[in-house]
Amino acid sequence: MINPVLLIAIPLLLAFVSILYKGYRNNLLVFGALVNAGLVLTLGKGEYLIGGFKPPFGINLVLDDYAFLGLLVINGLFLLITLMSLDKIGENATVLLVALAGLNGLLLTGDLFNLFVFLEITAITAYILSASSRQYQHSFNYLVLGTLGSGLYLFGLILLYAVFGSLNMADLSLKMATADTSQLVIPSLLIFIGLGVEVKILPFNGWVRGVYGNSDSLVGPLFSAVYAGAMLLVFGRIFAQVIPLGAYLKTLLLLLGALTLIAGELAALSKTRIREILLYSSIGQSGLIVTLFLSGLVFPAVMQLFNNILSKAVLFTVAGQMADTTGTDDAEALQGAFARHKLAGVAFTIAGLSLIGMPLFYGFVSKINLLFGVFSLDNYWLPGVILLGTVIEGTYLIRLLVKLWMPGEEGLVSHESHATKAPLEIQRARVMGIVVLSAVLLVGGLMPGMIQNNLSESGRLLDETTPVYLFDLKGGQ
Amino acid sequence: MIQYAGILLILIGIYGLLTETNLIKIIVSLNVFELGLNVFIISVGFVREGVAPILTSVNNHSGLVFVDPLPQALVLTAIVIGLGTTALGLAFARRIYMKHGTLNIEEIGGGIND
Amino acid sequence: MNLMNFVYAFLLLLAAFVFQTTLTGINRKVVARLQRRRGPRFYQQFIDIFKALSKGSTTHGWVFDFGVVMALGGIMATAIFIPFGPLKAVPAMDNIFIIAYVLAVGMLGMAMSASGSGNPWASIGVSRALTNMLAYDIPFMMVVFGLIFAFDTSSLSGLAAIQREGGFLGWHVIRFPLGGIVAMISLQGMLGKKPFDSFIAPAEIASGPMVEYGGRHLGMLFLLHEFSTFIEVSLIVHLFFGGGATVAAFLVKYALIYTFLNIVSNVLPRFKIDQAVTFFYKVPLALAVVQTFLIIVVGMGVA
Amino acid sequence: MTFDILIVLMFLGAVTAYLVSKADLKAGAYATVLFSLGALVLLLLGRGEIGSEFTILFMGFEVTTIGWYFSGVMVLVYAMTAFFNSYWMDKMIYPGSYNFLYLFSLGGTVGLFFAKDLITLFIFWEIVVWSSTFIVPMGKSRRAAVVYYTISTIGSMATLYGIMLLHRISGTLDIQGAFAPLKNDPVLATVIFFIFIMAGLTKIGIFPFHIWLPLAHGSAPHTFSPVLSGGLVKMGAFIAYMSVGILPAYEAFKGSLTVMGIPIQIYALMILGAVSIVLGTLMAIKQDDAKKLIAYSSVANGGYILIGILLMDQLAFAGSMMHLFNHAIASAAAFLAIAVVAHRTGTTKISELGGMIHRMPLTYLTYLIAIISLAGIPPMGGFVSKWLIIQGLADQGLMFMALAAFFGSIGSFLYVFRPLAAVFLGQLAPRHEELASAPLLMKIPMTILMVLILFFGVLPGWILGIIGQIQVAAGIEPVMMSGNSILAVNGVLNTLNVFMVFGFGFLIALVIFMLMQKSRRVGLMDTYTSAEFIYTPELYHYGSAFYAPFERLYARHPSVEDFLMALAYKGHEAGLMVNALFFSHKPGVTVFWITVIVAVVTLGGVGL
Repeated sequence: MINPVLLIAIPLLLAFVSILYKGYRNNLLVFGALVNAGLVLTLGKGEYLIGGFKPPFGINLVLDDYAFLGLLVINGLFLLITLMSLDKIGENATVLLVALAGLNGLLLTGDLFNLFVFLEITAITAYILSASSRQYQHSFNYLVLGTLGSGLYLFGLILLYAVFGSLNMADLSLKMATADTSQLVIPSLLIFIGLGVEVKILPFNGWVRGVYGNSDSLVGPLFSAVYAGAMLLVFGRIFAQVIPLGAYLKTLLLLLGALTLIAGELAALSKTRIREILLYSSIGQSGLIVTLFLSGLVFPAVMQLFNNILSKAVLFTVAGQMADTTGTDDAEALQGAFARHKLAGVAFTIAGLSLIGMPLFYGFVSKINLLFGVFSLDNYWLPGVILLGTVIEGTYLIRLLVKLWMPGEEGLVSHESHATKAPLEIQRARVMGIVVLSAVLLVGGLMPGMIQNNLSESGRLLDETTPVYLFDLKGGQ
Repeated sequence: MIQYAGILLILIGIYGLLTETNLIKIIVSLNVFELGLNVFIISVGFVREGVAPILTSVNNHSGLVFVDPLPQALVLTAIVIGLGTTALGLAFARRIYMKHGTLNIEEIGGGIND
Repeated sequence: MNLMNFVYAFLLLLAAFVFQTTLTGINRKVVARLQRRRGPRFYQQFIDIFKALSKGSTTHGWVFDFGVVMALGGIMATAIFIPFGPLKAVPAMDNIFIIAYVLAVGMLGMAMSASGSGNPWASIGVSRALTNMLAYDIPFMMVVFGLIFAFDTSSLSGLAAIQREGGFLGWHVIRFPLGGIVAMISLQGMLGKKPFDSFIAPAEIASGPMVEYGGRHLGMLFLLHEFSTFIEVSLIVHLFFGGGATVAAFLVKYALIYTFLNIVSNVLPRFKIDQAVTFFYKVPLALAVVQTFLIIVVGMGVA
Repeated sequence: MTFDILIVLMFLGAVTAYLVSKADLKAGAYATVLFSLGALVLLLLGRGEIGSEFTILFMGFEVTTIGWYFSGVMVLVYAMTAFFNSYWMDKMIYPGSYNFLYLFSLGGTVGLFFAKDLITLFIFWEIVVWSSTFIVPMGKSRRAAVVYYTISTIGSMATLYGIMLLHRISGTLDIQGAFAPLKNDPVLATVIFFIFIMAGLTKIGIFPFHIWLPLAHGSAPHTFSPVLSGGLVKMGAFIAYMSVGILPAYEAFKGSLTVMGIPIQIYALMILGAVSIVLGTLMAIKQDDAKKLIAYSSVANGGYILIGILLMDQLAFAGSMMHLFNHAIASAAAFLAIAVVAHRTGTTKISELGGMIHRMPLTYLTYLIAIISLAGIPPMGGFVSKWLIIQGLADQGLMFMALAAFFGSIGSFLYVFRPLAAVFLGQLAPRHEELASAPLLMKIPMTILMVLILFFGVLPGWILGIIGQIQVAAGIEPVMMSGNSILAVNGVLNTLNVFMVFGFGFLIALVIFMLMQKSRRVGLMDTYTSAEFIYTPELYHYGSAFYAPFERLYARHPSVEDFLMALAYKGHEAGLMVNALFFSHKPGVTVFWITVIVAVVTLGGVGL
């Protein structure tokens, strides 16, 4: 059995090596990503001690289905995105290796403080990567907010420690289960805000617009898919599995999540720059996923999370590429851009439709499942909010897709001659990458059983009561 | 009592973050915030009359009250991380100054064309 | 439907034509007397029609001809459905909705032919005629709707028979006076009499739809006019004045009503087309809705 | 076996058509003809298999009579329209994708009607929505596609909510079983009824969701407007039928307040239907674009269909079911005729055309017969169905519905006549002198549709027989036929007799016409002109503002479209507000919000 700590150690080691052998940085990065992706497949589930102390005293890595699934997708996406955008990496290879280590650590750790450390490592790499846009004020903003957020997280964590005397997640969750929830309000809130900065919950996410809005075809998909995915999974780990929320705080946080969903989608509706539309859509999706996690619907949340990050990887790659090569990502200026880039356009379209939750694509499977989940809680306002979000999201995404596919003025038949003259180019590697990703979304939608059974296994382990709409059965259960 | 000092520092730090427009001062505020946090963490582990949790030839009997060593360990880590972020923040501040010629955040602008 | 039906239908058509054309002639005289003139001979209308039919004419293309044939054909088909007093050429086909819609075939044919002439005056006339129809038909149909609901039949002869059961007082015009008023006003509109004749008035837009016609086309339109008058007035006689137990009773009622309307027409000025619409939607429609409401909800007047 | 082949074949056909289009565009268009005709043949062959069940992937299907009927209507419209596709291949920006999406949406519609469970229904529903959403913007407007998509999605998301709620209540997704618990719970039934029918209302284009029809139908590619108007709109009727017939609404609302014997819930929707009729008619009258005009007429006809379905009785329901078919083929025929005009002249603006009859008589005839049916004039199919609906209304005494129905009926004479007069009749502009008539492949479907419209107007027995079966399956009394007579409560309609009498009248008129002196043929400009000299045919043509005096009466009407657009703009503004409130490059803004949240939660927590 391979110790999953290698997933953290190998990229970290390679990061140091890459400083020494600058000429081989990119090779080392690809190697590290490949090794990690390969290693994930061979991992055995279980708990692994670090340093020989047994929990709750020592630090342990927990590799359950949840973590395994997260590792699989995050490492896979990391590899794919690196391969797609090798030309964009430049000096960031070392940073990316550290980031990979940090991300894996986030998903694996079973200790709250250890999580803080990985959070900071990952965040620092994110600050550095965000600076590749040369818009330092946004990186600075991100840095201040990120640091403040993790400070608040640390604050909440230490309050928990002061009350319960433990930092081990499993141990804490046992102790907190019987605790008076009013004791938990402040620490939970602080932890929520701390993670909220990273997972883009509404009033804490002021940095997102500057950072995502200026991202290129490497940083964009990396942030919106890999980082966002890992952070949301961490959020789910903490709030769905460790910290029990009292009714008061739960209601407030649910409202905040729902607010994030609607506000994010509305903001996206009002934008015309593609990356801005997408970043607000990411915010909205985060709100949705957070809401699901807070409701205790781990399995649907994870499904929706994967749908979101797989789609966003495609969308941000194309959007970043547009901005990189044409200098603008305004939808108006780029109308008809897909007329000359059909394959990329098809991948973009599939990702967009999957994000909306259209049938035949994976997003539909996750949408149906999450609705089943929410209804099973006898919650009748939340699905309304979610569906409203879907309507708004569909509107701006379809508007965007139509704009990018069909050039032409109102009142005139759409014709290629109206298409943008901007020198848009999409490298073959990127096209192949996004085609692979969209194919995954398509297969997941056509044969949901295949992916779903793997998912549901972990979903069941996490939460026996979450209903699962099994597409294998005729017409579901 | 010491935890109140910590909380006060945290609040001062947040006040600084809210009001300061100078990048350097923002970083200083952030540091004050972290400092307060660290002080608070230490205070959590503090036990009145407690001794350092090290078994020595003097302190080796079961009647002893130790202070909690864990928060101290945590603070060490936090300080290191804080140092890293401060350094990075200063580096950003320098780059911003080179690009915009000012450290005042009001004068920099959003950089997003809307 | 067998051959006898068609022969019967043809005879009834002929009777309707002779009767209505005579009546038109008589009315020309009545109107003349109103205006202190002597007026033409009572058979002048026959002379006009046959003269027009026998004269040469011009045509503007096949749709110009086809429309006229379709119009006259449609109107004659409608006239066949109308019970001639107690006589019916085709059994069980005097359904009011069928008649209302078959009537439209003729209208459409005429409109098509007129527009096919290429003369914009004709198109303007058609546009006014159709607008006029939208105005008068809805109050009328509303009243009819109430009657059908009240007596569970949409057959003209059926509705007429029900009225005759109560003698003179059983007439719908007595039992449903509001409906009767609406129907009379609408009939004025249907017939294109003043004050609702702005679509066809010679002084307004060169006769409107008729502007291009001459010779046999015009003659056929004269015929069409006689038949459509027959249909429209018969409708009212059957719906509100007890129809006719005998042919004679029917014809007398018919003649009186037609003459009355003609006299009314000749003392009134003319509405502009939008004024006509506003009028119909303000007064008759409101009355019709009240009447129908009384019938359906209150049951007033329904024995 | 036939039906699973049918559904799969359509999706395979979509891919095939795309691949063939890559090799040769025309061939790809012909592939759409072949596949949609194949679907028609399969449907007709498979009539004996009604009642069978099958599964494809994870989706369950059941063949019902009503499903068979609806998909028959749909496939017929698709197949007829497909003949036109080849002529637009070189004008379309993505002809291959058009062919693909054309058959793809056909597959979606066919599958929809055979769905056995609600999720399958929803899957196919959404497939149709997104595949047609991408065809619409290939035409004249991108905005139309977005409005179409948004309105459709508002409906389908509401319905999805209803589906989920049903599943929560009944524990099953099977269409028959899911509605079962509602019979005894009027409150719940009311909620589900209004939520579930939303997709239907938006798709039919019932007020206030009608705004997408003129936009999308009016600006979609000319070859897709017939499908949108004749076909896809009818999907909404299916959902409406489910909400009333399968729920079953009348049983569930037994204890409710009633208006003329109709439960108030259903009556409320009927009012919407009536408003749609009036509004569609008024708007159609003032349109200058022929396609928009027919689109608004679809709004009005959708109102009839909805009212009839909601009545769920012997007559109006049968009329509504038949009207669905009649309107589908008549509206498709009208759109196709306009498409021919657009193909030859490049415009659909009524005021820019005129005298087309002299260049394309068959197209004119198609349009004429289509509009006669649309206006409900005998001897066409539309007459039979409208007659049934009005008989049903009279039977129930629904006077306000009847008022709307009469207004719509007579108003339809006005609006259908307008393109007839101004596009096909009147003066022929000199620039159109040299136009050719419709190409052969266009003539085929137009002729077929003409024959069908006339045939089912004269002999509606076959179709009413099927409708009778549908009614029996829905548990209501079937429409009665005796020979060629339709027996309604208040009267009898013998369509064959009507046709024969009409023929007799026509014959007499023809004889009179023939017997008289021959006429001299003169040109169109040789007319009465008040002794003016005229030289410019275009100027001597009455085409624009046709009903100006009438239009003036409601020129300043309140517009629900403006209201909805204002609402959308409010959403836009809210988005900008979010952007301005929370997003900045200054950390202080976010820190402020963090302090606010901490303060609110803490103080709120203290208060507890």
